[in-house]
Amino acid sequence: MLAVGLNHYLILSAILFCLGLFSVVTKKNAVTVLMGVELILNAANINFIAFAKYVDNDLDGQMIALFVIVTAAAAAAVALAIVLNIYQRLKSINLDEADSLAG
Amino acid sequence: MALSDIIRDNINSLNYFLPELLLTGLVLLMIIADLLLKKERSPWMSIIALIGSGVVLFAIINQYELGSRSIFNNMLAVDEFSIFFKLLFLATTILVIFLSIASVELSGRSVGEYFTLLMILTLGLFLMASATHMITIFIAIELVSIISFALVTYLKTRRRSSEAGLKYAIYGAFSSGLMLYGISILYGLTGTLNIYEIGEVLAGRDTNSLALLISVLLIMAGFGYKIASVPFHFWSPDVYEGAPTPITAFLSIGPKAAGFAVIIRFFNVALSNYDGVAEQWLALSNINWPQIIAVIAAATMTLGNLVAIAQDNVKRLLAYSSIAHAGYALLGVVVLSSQGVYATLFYLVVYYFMNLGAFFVVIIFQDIIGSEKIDDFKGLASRAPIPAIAMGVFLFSLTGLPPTAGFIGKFYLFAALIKAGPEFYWLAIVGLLNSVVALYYYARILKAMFFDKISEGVSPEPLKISPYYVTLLAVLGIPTILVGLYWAPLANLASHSVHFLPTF
Amino acid sequence: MNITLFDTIFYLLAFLTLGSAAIMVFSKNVIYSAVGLLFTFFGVAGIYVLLAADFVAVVQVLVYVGGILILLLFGVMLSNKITNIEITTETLHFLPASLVVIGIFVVLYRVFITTDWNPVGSYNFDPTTHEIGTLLMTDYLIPFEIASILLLGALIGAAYIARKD
Amino acid sequence: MITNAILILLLPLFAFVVQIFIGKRLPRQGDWLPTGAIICSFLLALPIFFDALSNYEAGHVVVQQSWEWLRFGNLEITFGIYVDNLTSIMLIVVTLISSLVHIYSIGYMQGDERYSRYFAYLCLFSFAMLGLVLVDNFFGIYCFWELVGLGSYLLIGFWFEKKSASDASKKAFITNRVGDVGMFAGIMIIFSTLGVFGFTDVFTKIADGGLSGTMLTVTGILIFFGAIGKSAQFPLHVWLPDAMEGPTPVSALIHAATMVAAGVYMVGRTFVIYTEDALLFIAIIGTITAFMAATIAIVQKDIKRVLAYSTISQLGYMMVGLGTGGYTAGLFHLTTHAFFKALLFLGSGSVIHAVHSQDMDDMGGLRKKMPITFWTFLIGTLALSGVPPFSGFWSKDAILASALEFGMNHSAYMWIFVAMLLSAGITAFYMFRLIFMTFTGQAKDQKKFDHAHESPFTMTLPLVVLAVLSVGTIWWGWIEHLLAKPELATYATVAVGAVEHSAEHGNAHLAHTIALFSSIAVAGSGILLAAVVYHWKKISAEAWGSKLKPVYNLLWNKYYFDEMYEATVIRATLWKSRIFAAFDVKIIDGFVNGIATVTSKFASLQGAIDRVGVDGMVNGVARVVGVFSNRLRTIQTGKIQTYILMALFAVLILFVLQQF
Repeated sequence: MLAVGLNHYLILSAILFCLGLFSVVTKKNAVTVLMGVELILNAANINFIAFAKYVDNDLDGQMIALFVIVTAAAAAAVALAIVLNIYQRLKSINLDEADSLAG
Repeated sequence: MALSDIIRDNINSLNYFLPELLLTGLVLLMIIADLLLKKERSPWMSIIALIGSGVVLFAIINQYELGSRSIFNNMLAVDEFSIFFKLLFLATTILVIFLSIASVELSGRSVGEYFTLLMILTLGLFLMASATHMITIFIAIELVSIISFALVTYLKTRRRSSEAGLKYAIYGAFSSGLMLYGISILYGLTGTLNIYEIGEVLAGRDTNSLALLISVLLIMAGFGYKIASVPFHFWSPDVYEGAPTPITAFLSIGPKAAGFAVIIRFFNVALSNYDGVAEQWLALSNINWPQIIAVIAAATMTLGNLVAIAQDNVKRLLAYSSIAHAGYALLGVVVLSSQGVYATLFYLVVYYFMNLGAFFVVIIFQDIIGSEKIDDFKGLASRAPIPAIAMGVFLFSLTGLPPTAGFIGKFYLFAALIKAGPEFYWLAIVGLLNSVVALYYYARILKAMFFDKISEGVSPEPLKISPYYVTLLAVLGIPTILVGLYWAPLANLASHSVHFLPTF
Repeated sequence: MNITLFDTIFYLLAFLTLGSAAIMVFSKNVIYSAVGLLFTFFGVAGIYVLLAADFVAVVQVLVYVGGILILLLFGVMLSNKITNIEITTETLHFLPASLVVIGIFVVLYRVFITTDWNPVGSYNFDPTTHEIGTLLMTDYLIPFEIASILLLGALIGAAYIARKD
Repeated sequence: MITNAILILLLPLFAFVVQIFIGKRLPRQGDWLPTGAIICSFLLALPIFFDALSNYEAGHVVVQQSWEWLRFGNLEITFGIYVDNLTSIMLIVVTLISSLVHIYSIGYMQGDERYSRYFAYLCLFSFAMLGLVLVDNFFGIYCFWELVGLGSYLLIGFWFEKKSASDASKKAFITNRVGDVGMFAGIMIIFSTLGVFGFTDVFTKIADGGLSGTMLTVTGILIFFGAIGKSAQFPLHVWLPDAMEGPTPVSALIHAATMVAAGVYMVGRTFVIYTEDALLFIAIIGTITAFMAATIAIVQKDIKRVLAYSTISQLGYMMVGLGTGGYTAGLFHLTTHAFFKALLFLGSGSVIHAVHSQDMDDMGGLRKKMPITFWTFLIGTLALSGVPPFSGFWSKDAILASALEFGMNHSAYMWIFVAMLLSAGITAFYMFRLIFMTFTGQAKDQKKFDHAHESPFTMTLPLVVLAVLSVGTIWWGWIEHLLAKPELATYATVAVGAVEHSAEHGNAHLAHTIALFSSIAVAGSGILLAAVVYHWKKISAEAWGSKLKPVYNLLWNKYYFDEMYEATVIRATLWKSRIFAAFDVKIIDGFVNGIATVTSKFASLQGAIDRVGVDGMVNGVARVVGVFSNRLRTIQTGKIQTYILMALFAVLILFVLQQF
């Protein structure tokens, strides 16, 4: 059980995934929420790379991980620009204060 | 495959990739033009975008003659299915450009970035429609999402727009994370990311259904977010309300239709086997995904319709109605027959006309009377008869009453559903009941416009509607009725477009 | 069963990753969270190395640590008055979130444990950089190009939104 | 003949298109154009009718032609025209009454600010109605069915400045839609099981056993739902009385002669698909409708509302006729009723035009002021009351006979006949109550009375024409030879075994005789009672009204149907929608708040973790309390994270659901 195999990586990724989800759902601060998203993406990447090694035995998984990192960077850039914009409107980046659109 | 073969394939593929290449060139051209012109409200950007779209249109139509092919080492497919969607997307973009030119909301903003981003978004939609590899699917969805975040926030000094952008960005990032996790599990199960190979592997091996189920559910979170289906719809009313109205109109059609393209391609290729004789796909035995989609479809239309009733902002009401329509369009996906896919494609085109039309009327009234509230729409029929009558046509069509296009669209969907057998009768009943509920809130808008007295303090003078608006209304309104009366050409196009790779 | 050096490194990295991720998640101070995230990224990079993904590990460090994390920190700084010591974040619906997330974890755990993944399991530790470079220019040419458009668009969008006008 | 049929359909459409766009700029605001078009349609319909009449056989088909319209998967939809004897009768009824209403409207609507628009709508409606009658398949009938609904929506709400009118139009539209959904479902079942739309094709396939048993019964009942809505049958009758808010000629056209008859026509057209059970269902619905509406009509004060309830009641009669197997009787009543009810409505319009009120308490003694209106109205009343030899007597008698015969064969359903007979008496009573209150006696409102005058020529001419027809359609023979009850078996292409003809002719003759005398008797006593109460005033209506207060209230409030719908359907829908709107707000909040107390222990545990954790050192214990109170307080709608949480929860639920 202690010898490291595929399942260890998967469970590591599952825990990371859940921590990310938890952060996304509970943190009020928009930046922390974005951090949580990065955790989720990292968890998925661990899966990809682990499967690339153990199941696929090819580089497909590593390739998608690379693209995930790139898109994560792009998404983070735009999302942070939006967060700063919200800060200028509301003087706060607490997500629960951005609730004028509702119902 | 030898390296040289792969490179040769890439080079050969360029020929099939012309529309996207042209679109990329257009984007670059627009960035340069924006730098050179740099004059606020210069009409040149929109003109360049329109001319460029025209050129791209020809390139797309030209693709019909090249025939179907998988290009760039099975990354993308050029087939009738993707061409159909590309045409739909380009038509959406062109119309949204026209709407944006007219929009008062957007005036005073620099238009360079706006149109550039719009064209990049269109490119992303093109890629979504033709992607056949999980990497291209993922990256195309991300492209569409990220650009949409920026466009939703475009009125950055307005609180509503900023807030909508924030919610959209957070929700989008979250759902693409879920989808990616789902893809990773699917990759683990099959050892490949190519959807054709995924299909082969899953068909050939008895995989753990539990793992497959969770992976499909997580992937559906990403796709469902794009089409705004319950329970991944929560962002859409807020975003639709806050975004600039032309962008709302775009979002309610472009990414939604693209989401349907991805859903149909993914589920039919990767998770089903095709039975050529019955013109029907068979879902994999170890996952009953049609059942999941059926539940989602039922919930989507019911929730969309019921919540729409309580709205008093027309834009928000249309947002909920757009949720409901995604539910209807899903009916065609559930049945797994080519008739079902065909009904969905048909419905999306119909939806294009009626929904864009309805949003356009909202833009017109918003610009003139400065409000989107139903109460402020009172008596508009006597002040502005042409937009009001056009709105009547669009709303009738959205309700699904003959002789409008919306009725025919719904008819195809229900026919496909009932033909699929008693398994989905319950879904048909849910759909029918929904169409009664829908009538109620659409009629509320009509009643306000046609039957209610003008509120006190509002001058009953006729509103000036420019000929430009009237032309656009005619462009959207006439097909809405025409398709309702004679839909054979459109039906032919749709049935022709059911063919996607691998061809059958 | 013997615990090899390899396994020990895994456990250390896993502990680093999860521990710092937990700090990131449960800390109320945003700066602490960012620091936690920094170590998480390093831990994950280490895991990549263990999984024979050296190039991805380098990219992870470069892009995540050098790019995204700095961006996030900028976000924190720009959205708070620096003089304000309490850069904190509060939490929302803690309990339902816990229940749902635990539910999801249970599901994932069960799935991962019970699934037969058909491992082929040959280990190769060849450097992957060369091969990835080739793949990017051949098989993955088109995603590579789309990514460039994506970055261009994100750049335009982010610059537009962030600039004052 | 085919050219005739097509022209009949296209002329009104053409007139509508021209009228809606440039009608206002035409001389006389273009009223002559739709009127001329519909009169031409009538003239074109005449040859078709005479062809049917001269051909002297039931089941004769005058015109049948269809064209491929579009392909639907691998089967084609044809769209065609089908004219048999039934259609030819309907064509005459629709075009004739529509022409008369057009002519009448020239006088009635004179000076209205949307005069030209009115004619456009009227023409659109006529087009839709003619299409409904002419079309040869279920798909087409549904399309025109909805178009008819649209036309009536526009016409009922024509004076939309009146809130009651716009409300009424909405009510009519939505109520109809409820029925239509059933019809749509029925058509869908037919299409999905049989794969065809054409009437003949469908009948053939059903006769060959393509659809049978319970499924066929269900299909029939579903299709009948459409008729329940459109023909204002119980329990969807509530829209029709409110629809009287429309201009009176519209009431005559839509709510007497054509649109409401569409349901009856449709049942007649698709008669062979109804199984015995489905027919019984139709008969029961018809009986309830007929009796209930007749009783409500007794207490109404608004002249048009009396007529509206009487229409509902008579539609119920027609359904009973069809449902009890009296196919010919039901459709005969449709024809005669169309004429005399249109006459009554137009006559009431003439009265309203004269006194500018719809309330019968404002009328009285109008006989001398408006002689033409009075005499024609009286003829219509006699016809409706079933007094021989007027047309209504013959058709109503035939329905009663059919109900009685049905009752004799199935003694459990004798009550249908009894209820119908009672309703016939009530009908005579309330119609003569109307006559006495309006035309005879003393004027109740002298000012209005002095102002009253006979209507212009364009309005009285249609009255006279219709009065002649109300007397003239008395001959029962012509319809009997035109319309014979169709048998499903005749459509069969393969032998399905001998069809049992269960008709017991022994009863038929007896039933006719009994029905004949009893209907005369009840009509006579109804009239007599009305005269005693309202003419000679031997019995005080008020006294009896207050003596029977509960009954009176029940009737006055129309059996509380509107209130019931308000309380159940409409409110429930609104309520449900509110719940869903609040879903974002409330559910998660409630979820959290509800278990908040239970979980305070967990909370302190979390607090402990925080304290020993990294940030526990940074933030004080006091802060933890604040965090929790804040958290519980601030979870509200519009929060993106609540959305995300719910989405995750839904994924979990979907997963668990799929497991089982």
